Amino acid sequence: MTPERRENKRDVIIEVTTNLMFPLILLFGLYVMIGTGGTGGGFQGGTILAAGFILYITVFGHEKGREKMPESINALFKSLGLFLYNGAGWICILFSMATAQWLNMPAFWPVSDFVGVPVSRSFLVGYMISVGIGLTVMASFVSQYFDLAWKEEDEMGGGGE
Amino acid sequence: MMEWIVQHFLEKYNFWIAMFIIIIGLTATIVKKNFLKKLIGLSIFQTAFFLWVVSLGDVGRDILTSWGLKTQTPPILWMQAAEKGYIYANPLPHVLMLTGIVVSAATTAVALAIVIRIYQKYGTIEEDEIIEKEMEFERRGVL
Amino acid sequence: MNLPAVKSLTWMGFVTAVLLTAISLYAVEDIPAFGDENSAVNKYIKLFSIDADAGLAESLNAGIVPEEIKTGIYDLGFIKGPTCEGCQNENYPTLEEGSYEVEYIEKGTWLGGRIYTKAGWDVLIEEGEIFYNEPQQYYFISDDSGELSVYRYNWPVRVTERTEEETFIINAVTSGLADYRGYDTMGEETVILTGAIGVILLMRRRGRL
Amino acid sequence: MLLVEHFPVIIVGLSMFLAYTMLLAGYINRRLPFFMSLAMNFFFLFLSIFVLNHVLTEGPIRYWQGGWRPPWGIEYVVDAMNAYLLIIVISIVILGLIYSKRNVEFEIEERKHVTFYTLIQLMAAGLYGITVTGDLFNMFIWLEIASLTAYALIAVAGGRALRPAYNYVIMGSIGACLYIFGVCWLYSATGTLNFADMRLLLPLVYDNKAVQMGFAMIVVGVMIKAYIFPLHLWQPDVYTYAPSTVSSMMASVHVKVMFYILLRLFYSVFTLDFIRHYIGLDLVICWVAAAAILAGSIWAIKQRNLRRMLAYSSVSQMGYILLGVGLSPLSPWGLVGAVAHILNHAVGKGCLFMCAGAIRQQEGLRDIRDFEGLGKKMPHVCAAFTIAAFSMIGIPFTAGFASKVFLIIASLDASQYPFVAVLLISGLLNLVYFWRVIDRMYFARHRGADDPAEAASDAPATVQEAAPSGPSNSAKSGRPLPLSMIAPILALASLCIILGVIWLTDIPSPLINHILSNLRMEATI
Repeated sequence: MTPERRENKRDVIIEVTTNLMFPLILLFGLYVMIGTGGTGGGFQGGTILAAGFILYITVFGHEKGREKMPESINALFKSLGLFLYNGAGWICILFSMATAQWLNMPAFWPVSDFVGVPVSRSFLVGYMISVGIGLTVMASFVSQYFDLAWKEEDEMGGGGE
Repeated sequence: MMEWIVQHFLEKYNFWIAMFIIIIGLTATIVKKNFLKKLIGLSIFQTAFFLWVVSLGDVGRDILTSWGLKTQTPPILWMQAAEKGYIYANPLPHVLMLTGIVVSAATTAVALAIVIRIYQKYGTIEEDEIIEKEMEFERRGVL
Repeated sequence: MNLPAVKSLTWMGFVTAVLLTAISLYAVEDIPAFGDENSAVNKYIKLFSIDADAGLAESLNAGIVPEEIKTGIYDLGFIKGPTCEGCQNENYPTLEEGSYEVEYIEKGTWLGGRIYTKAGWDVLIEEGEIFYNEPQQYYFISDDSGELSVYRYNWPVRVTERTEEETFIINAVTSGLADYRGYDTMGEETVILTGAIGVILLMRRRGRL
Repeated sequence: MLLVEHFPVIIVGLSMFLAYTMLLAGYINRRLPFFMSLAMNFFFLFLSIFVLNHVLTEGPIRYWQGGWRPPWGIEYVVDAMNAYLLIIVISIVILGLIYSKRNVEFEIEERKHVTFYTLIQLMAAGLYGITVTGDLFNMFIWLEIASLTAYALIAVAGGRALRPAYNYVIMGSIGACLYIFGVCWLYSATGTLNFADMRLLLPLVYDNKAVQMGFAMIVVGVMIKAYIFPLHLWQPDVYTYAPSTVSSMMASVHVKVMFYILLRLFYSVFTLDFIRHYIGLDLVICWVAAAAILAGSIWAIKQRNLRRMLAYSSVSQMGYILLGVGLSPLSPWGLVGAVAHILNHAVGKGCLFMCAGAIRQQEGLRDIRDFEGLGKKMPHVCAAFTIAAFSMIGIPFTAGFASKVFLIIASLDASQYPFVAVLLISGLLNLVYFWRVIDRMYFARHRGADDPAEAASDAPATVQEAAPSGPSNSAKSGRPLPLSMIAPILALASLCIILGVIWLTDIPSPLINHILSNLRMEATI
């Protein structure tokens, strides 16, 4: 809505700080995502990861943001997270020959009879499902940010129905 | 009278705070004619509601009881909790409302997308002006 | 919505506010108090209470749930097997002898991160789910003066006690989210995906989709 | 465990799995998602028939998600009512998908097809999920999936659809929030979220005021979603401007499933004892329904846009179902009427909305006044429209007749004679507004002289008047309709007649008796 558009000025402080922070934020996001032993969880971790990407996109613009998170990779992550979660449910049914219910996790690991339940269940909940949730949340939020941040001068011309 | 006030208001102040915010949010959702403000009102409504449900799981009413000090702790299980006299908060409201927050975030995203489309189409997000423009478009036969 | 409706929105908002306030004033009486650890949400719900004969307490101390309490529980419908014609209700455990244990708990005991503000007997059900056969807390019979009240434990008691043994996660919120109510969480992730796809459908101008 | 007990979760889980896959498959080929969705929905129909058979012969399916005993975990309960509704939903989704193929190619730009079909599949997944679940909070999740997809699918039409879509977002979100608000009030009183468990615990707290308010909030929330009369404000605009496929699917199954929430909560959670506990509550429901029936019909008469007329007709028809529910504490025939009308209205209204979309696609017509001579240009569609309209009116030996007869029997059985009059008057009003369309289609030649008079009364006094007319001539393909669009329309129209005969015979009575016993009506017909 502003009448004259300001030039995109590059700010060294912001860019350098973002470059420094970006990997750290992602690392922290991964730590929270997998750290179900503490207060972590998939959703929290995924949100932190998405926040890191959104910071990067805000500072460096869409084009460079797309380089970091291409659309195809984003769509893959979105589905992959849910494949991990949903697939765990199917595998539970398949491995137990339809005697266990959907997502009845001890049935997941065929060897759980020998090594005990902890392997399958903590692996599933702590890693497979949490990582699945985290990937989906991250990819969805980043994708929403990409799509909702629109430029007026681009869209007003060709955007009519 | 005093007892009535204590029983209905002071013991349940979490409910009243949440209800106050809920009323603000719901009223804003209905009254405001700006689409974005409506959405903000809806978010306030949902968040206040989550606040109340999470506060339902609180278990720390009596700090001092006859058998000693009792303090609330988050439901992350640790060995010494029972020895030290901590009790766990109820995890189920947190579980439910974590889900609810996600749902409200997704709703907000879709609603924002629709608001942006409306802005691209009509150049405004005030409901009155949009209705006027619709009528004008109709007279001109544009739409 | 049409124009007169828009004009009357202010009144609708006012009416909504008044209505919600009235509802709150009406129903606040039965809302659990803030931080009530014995409320239905946080611990247990009271099913019924019966007069305490001397025999009842003795039989409970001997580890047997007396017939009066059993019939009271069954009358409410908490019974395994056919409760109505053509429907099996497998959700609730039986109270046949040998399928439960009774344990006396003194006032002020901490167990599983919960505090017992009343003395009474815990009825532990032996029979578990398909993959778990640990005894679980199910009913609580409180030892009030003059009468016995029967309670049914709710979610948090069982989960805070059992989550470490059953799911190997010490964070009860995560175990509840990803395990006990894992199906909800999958739906929730699908909601996020739905939101993202909806935004793509409405907003995206370039790219493959 | 028997294999068939896995079928409900396979239907819901696999349809979500399918939706994620469709998104990726769209990168390979844009036409692929449609065919994947269609094939898998046929597979689900196949499974759901087994589910119904199992339910009728062996009793309800109780499925513990993750192997957790229900008060601790989530349970799926499938009894006769669910299985019946599941088959209806899946069949209509399949017919809608077949219809949508060419219709969507016409209405929506090609690059959006992948996400469009993914969202349709997700909406179907949400509807299946609501249908089979046995947990109050789980139901909220599916409710939100079904609603969110609907918001996006409506808004994708662009233009005039945007503002109604936004109103729907706001109203629908308030409705969903009220639902979950009510659920949490019930939860605060009982501490459980499972249907069966809550049914057992609620009699202990019938006089709890939180339970009463929870009931009221859930009812109001679901009433917004199912557009019962005073809360239907978002609906006519949405149905008028949404893509044809979406509005036909929403009018036929989306709203039925939303209403099913109310039905399930009435009978399986609160039970009729709760309704009887508050004297007069059932009659309040009946009078709300009667108001909905009459108001919807009268508004429908005022409309000139075909789809808006059908939308108001839907408001009135939802009143029929609510009337059946309201009469059921007094007479089991009320529930029979409601259950029958869920199917009959899904079939009939789906057919009518598909016809409206087809007319708009081939001839570009939306206004009823421009329909002259349509019977010759589009004979199949107009014939199907006439049959479905007869079903809505309740001409004997069509589907709508049966449900009306059941409702009239219920009113007589319950000695509530005013509702007999309401039903008869409503039939008359239905006749008025549907005959107007049929008259234009087939016999319009001698009506040409009326046009100046009607045109003179056109001058829009308010927006309410002006909005319906819309653009009378929009984009049209002009080509004859493809078979893939006519076939579902004719299938639904023939179903209207077949069902009309079947309902009057003894064939559905085992199913109805199972539904009555599963919903604890303690009566048979």
